Amino acid sequence: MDFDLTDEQLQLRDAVARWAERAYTFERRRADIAAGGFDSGVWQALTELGLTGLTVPEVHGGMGQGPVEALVTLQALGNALLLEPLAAAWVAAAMLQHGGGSALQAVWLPRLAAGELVVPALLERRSRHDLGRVACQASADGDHWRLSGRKHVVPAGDQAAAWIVSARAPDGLALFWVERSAAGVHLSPYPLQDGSRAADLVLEATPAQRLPGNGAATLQWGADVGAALACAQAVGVMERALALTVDYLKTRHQFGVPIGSFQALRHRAADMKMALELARGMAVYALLKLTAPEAERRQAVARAKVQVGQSARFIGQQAVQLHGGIGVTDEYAIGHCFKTLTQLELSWGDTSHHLGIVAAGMTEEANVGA
Amino acid sequence: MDFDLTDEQLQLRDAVARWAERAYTFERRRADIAAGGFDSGVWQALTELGLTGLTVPEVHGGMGQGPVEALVTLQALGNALLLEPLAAAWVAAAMLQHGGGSALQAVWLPRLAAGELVVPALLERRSRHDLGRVACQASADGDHWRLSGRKHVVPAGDQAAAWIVSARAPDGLALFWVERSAAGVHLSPYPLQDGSRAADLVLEATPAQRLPGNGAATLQWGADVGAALACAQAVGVMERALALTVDYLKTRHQFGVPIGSFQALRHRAADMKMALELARGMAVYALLKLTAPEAERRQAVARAKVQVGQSARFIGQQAVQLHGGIGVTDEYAIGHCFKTLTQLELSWGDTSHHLGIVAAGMTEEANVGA
Amino acid sequence: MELAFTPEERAFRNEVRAWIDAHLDPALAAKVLAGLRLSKDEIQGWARTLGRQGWLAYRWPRAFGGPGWSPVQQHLFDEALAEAGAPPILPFGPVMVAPVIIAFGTPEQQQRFLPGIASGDVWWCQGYSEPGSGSDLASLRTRAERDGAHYVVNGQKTWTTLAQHADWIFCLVRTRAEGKPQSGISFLLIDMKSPGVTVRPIRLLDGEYEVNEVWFDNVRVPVDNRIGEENQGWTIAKYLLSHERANIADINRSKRELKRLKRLAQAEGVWDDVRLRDHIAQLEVDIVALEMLVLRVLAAEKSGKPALDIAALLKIRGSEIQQRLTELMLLVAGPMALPYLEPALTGLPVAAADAALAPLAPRYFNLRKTTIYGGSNEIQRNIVAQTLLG
Amino acid sequence: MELAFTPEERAFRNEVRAWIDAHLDPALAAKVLAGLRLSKDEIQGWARTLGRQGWLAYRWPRAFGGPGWSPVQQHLFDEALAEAGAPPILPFGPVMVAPVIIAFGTPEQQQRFLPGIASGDVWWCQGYSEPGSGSDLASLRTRAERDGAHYVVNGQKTWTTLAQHADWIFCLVRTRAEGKPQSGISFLLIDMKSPGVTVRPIRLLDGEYEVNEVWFDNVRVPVDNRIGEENQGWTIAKYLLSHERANIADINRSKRELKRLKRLAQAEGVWDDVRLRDHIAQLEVDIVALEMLVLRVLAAEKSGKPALDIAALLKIRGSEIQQRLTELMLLVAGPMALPYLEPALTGLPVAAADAALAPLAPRYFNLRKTTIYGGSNEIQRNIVAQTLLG
Repeated sequence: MDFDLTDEQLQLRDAVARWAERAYTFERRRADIAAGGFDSGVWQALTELGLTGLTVPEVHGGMGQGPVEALVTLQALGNALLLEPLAAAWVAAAMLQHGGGSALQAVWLPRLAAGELVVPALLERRSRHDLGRVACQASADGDHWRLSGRKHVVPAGDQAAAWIVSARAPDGLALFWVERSAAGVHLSPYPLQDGSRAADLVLEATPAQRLPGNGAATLQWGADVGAALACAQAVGVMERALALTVDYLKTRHQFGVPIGSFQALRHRAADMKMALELARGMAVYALLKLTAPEAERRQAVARAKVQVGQSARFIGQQAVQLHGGIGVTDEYAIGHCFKTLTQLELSWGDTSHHLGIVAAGMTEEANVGA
Repeated sequence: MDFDLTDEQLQLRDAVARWAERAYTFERRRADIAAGGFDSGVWQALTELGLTGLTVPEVHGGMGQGPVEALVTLQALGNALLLEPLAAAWVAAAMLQHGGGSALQAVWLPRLAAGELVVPALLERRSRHDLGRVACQASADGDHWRLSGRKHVVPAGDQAAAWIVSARAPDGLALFWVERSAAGVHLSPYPLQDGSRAADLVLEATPAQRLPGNGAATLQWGADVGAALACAQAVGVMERALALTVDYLKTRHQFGVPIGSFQALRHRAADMKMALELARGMAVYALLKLTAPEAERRQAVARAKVQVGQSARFIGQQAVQLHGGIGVTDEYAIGHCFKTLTQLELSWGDTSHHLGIVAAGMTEEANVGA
Repeated sequence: MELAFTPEERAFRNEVRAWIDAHLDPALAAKVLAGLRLSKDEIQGWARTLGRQGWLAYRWPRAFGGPGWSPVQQHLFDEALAEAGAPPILPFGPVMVAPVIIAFGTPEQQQRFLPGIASGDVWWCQGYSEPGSGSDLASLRTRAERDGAHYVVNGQKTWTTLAQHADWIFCLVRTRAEGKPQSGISFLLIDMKSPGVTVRPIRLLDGEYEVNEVWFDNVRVPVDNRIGEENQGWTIAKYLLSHERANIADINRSKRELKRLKRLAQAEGVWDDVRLRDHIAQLEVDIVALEMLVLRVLAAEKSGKPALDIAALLKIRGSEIQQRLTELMLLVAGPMALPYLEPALTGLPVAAADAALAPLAPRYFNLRKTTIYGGSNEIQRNIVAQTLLG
Repeated sequence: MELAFTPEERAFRNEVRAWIDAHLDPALAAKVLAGLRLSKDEIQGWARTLGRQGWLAYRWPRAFGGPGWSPVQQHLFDEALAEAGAPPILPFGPVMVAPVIIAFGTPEQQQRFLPGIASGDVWWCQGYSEPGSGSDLASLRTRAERDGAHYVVNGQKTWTTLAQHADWIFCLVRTRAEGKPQSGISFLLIDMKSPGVTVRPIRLLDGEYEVNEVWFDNVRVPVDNRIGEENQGWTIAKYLLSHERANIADINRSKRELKRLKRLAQAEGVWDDVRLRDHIAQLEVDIVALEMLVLRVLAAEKSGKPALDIAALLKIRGSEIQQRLTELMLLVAGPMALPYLEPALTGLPVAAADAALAPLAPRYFNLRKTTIYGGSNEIQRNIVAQTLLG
């Protein structure tokens, strides 16, 4: 049992944080939102830092790093309120490595490491938090497949070179690799609530390549990785939100004193600290449990997403409340923290959804160690 | 729409409150607990005040009063932490009037008004909050019935002259009048958590008289009356708990100042006040809705019991917390308020049970007026 | 005790409902019920419709042109408007400044200002908060210096709701620097077209422009525009706060929004999801309990014994429930509520995602204001504690 | 980063488990696991069993007779004891006063007092709180006046846990009236058999006698019984507070109680009740999250960087979870937990109701203390806020 970071991990974290502080300022981020929510210059910088290939094996040109490196990176980028879909790209990479087969992997893993964007396109109008509810149809057409259906909220969907798409094949749920250049692809981009970019993806008899692995298992793997990464990112955002709030409580004066001298507000700040530390521990837990057997992994990720979701909502709401009026403006960072936390809570299964998983999978044991 | 009390109602409330203040002191109550939790002198006094017959029609020797009178009386007695089962006796009276038939009513309603104790005996080992789960068996024996089974937590059960007992007859759930003198009655008395008296009632082929009304309907009526009365009583206890807490916050000094000057504790007191006022309104609501059609009545009572249960738990726990050490002793009234509130929350269906009823019966409308 | 309204009150409500039915554009009501953004014209058009009927001044005494309704009738009117999906009545004119002018204004001021408020023709906004004076309102620094028959006003107000549309603003200004902060404040009406007034809309986190910063740079305001005596402003502000109380819980809108939440849950196929349904059931209980609190306050006013100690509770609970409603709608909609579809927020068509869900997240974000404005809930808890503990 | 314990740590745990298995009377464990009241003999008997193995002093340095275990080993020992249903180790001797004697005592004092603590033969209690000094401990008024080689102690302590069984008490007493309150306090060991010591057990709301009032009436205490310098008591108290931290969250007992809650839900037929199951699931999440917090603190101690800022969080969250466990057990049991069956609380047979459910409500009542004692959770939040905001 050990929660120390190695020197390499510390260096990675600091390098990412330094880049964010220098290059990803609140002003640049604001300009990025106005320009549509995806900045190819930022993506290029992330690529140069090695982050697009962080989890790609070295043999495929990546950095071959694991969950802890992903955790510290996303925490730092969450702190900076990163708009670009690095986490989604990592989920795609994880799914490709899990069920993509060697041919697709050989072609695409190096491209991912080199900064080409591939994202999962899984959400449908009726799926809510259950990604197994898929209406998109897949039919065999010779040795490839054709997909028809509509996917929503695909992260930076119109910027991607390919998508991993879930669809219903005659033999059950399956995953498909769809390239940007394929016929019958229609994209409608829009911003999300946090200012990042997404798109609807409409497929009309679009040619696609089926991932050879078990579709349901790879989908579950992707969902668990996605939820765990959302936890990591949310912890970074919460750190930012608490830091901003503490600063505000110290500097804002009313009735002749800093408002941070009022006990009711002080206790609220203490409760926010509690929420942050509980979430921080559970983000670590989720990431470290990603390598556990599927049932254990799923239960652990669900537990973590419940705690992180609850902490995120509490911290987001209270951070705004303690800021008062400026908390609800677009002009201060705190409102953006709140919106980002809200979005992360609703992504990859919300709190209620994951509590359902915990309840359904509950056994007599609840240990985390050993 | 009008929430004023009439002069008569005000007089009743004041008379009850005056009696409690004079005759039902904390010291007497403590002695009553030590003596087993039922004081026949207190019961006699309640009878003389007309309270045992409060809801009995005048033609049967009662006061013929309605829900509002019951409300103000129980609120005052709740405030005094009354141990004796006046509310349970009223439930029995209500059930007798609802489904007891004229013969039983003619004999027993005058006796109730005169202070004979009859209580419902409905709870079984597996019923939890669902009084329809009845294992007690009833079999016809000529023109009367015989009951076999065990009832738990019967209020002052060993002090009663008769019980209204639920049992399963060949044609379904039915209610029975069982007299103390009947054969095959076994009683095991014990105190409850709040210090009041209760008993297990074991019936072995005990002769009983079947109530002619629809058993399920009368049982539901009794359950709704019981829950509404529990709400009224709980509001009285909560008033006491808040008053004691406010006093304590004003008088207890730490760090050289009254602890009621600390904002975190002040806000807690404000939240307790909120909980009390929400509960107070819902107790009124429940009592006034007792005359509504069954479905509406049931939904209203459930809503009220949810709010009152939540308020009771919050106020009880916080009152103890704000008292610190002396809050957990037997020597101060506040701990008794807490225990009584806990008991009331668990009686006639707990918060979770009633939330289930609200959820199941929910429609698009949620108005209370008109 | 009696829960039901009287037959007369119910008849009144039916009349009001029928009138609204005849006068409210269904398309506009649909926008309101869908939670869409309204234009200035939509809000003011409806105000003028009410004004023509004499109902915009529905809380005024009959002597000043009000309909002379009882508190219960006012409540039933609010309820009928809310359930029909009428655009909100902006309170700044008819509910806030008008009672002040009625109570403290001269007959000339009353004749000059009240008709434009009652007709809905003049748009008012409120100039109280300043960048350094939020919860601590008495510390405000915008100063008005006497110069003959004028005050010269300099300073800045903020969080000024819809000032970008306003014709007039009522302000608290400092007219004396000495003494207790509360004792040097006056209540001034200022024409927004006066030279030196600058308005900057503030973008809120839902992307909407709803509040503003307002600067006063040597703005000349006739002394005749002062309501009440010089330095009496704090008394007037407190009077207004107690007057604002009536509909503070916003119960009628919350009742309507609860229905909307339930319809949404049905439409999204989660009406039978146990967890969400429990959350909705809990909120239904909360709303009924709040309504009982509101009705008790109304009944107390009816019998001439205003339940002042409950007002702060109404604000706290009412605002928490408003927020929870938007939170639950967002949770019911789930990730499909994440697209930020600007055109859909005003009812324009969009190609992607689902336009009907578009207002939910912005509304959730926007409503965080309810526990902050009008005296934050922390300030309200201070007030409740004060009545309990001194 | 690594969640799993090392193979050596797991081997250690297995050894401890095997030893407990061989030494703990199953009937006694069953009482503990059923939440029954334990007698003095049952508690002390087990302490002596541990003492004979050298494990009652399990947190002491090896030089003073401790086993020299790492923080992780201490945690695993706690865990093994909790899960086996061992009676609690009362902390007053081995966990509280012993580290003080080790850190501040003279060699003579160490030789005199430590063996009796390590063996479990001497029962200690803690004399800190006074009727007027709870959260504000430094205001304590029990005074010790020097009279030659003795102090003469007068005053009153309260909330003194299990003082009715105690042989010795360690006290904070006032040895100087002047100056800051903190600077006039000394740390004194007092033999409970001294003339002038009176103990009055206080009945708690669960009917149990667990705490006491202790009066000192001209009690003569040898100066040799003072630990540390005169007026150094506050420093010692603060040292002890930081030492008390380790198991403050009581995570291992909560993990065991969660299992008990689940078994109870199964036995009561509500394991598939959606609402109760959700509450249990939420508590499981809460407990895992608390365990992660505890493990982080342990890991930090292991790498020599104690995470001091987390200690107050452990106390707050740990106590809330302990309370919630008892609350949920009561809710699972429902109205059948209402009978107060005194004999059943110590395992004696009762004719009525259901004896197995009897301890649940008293335990719920009793555990309200956890957010009050050891520095109330309000005080703990003050501490957390202080580290954040100064």
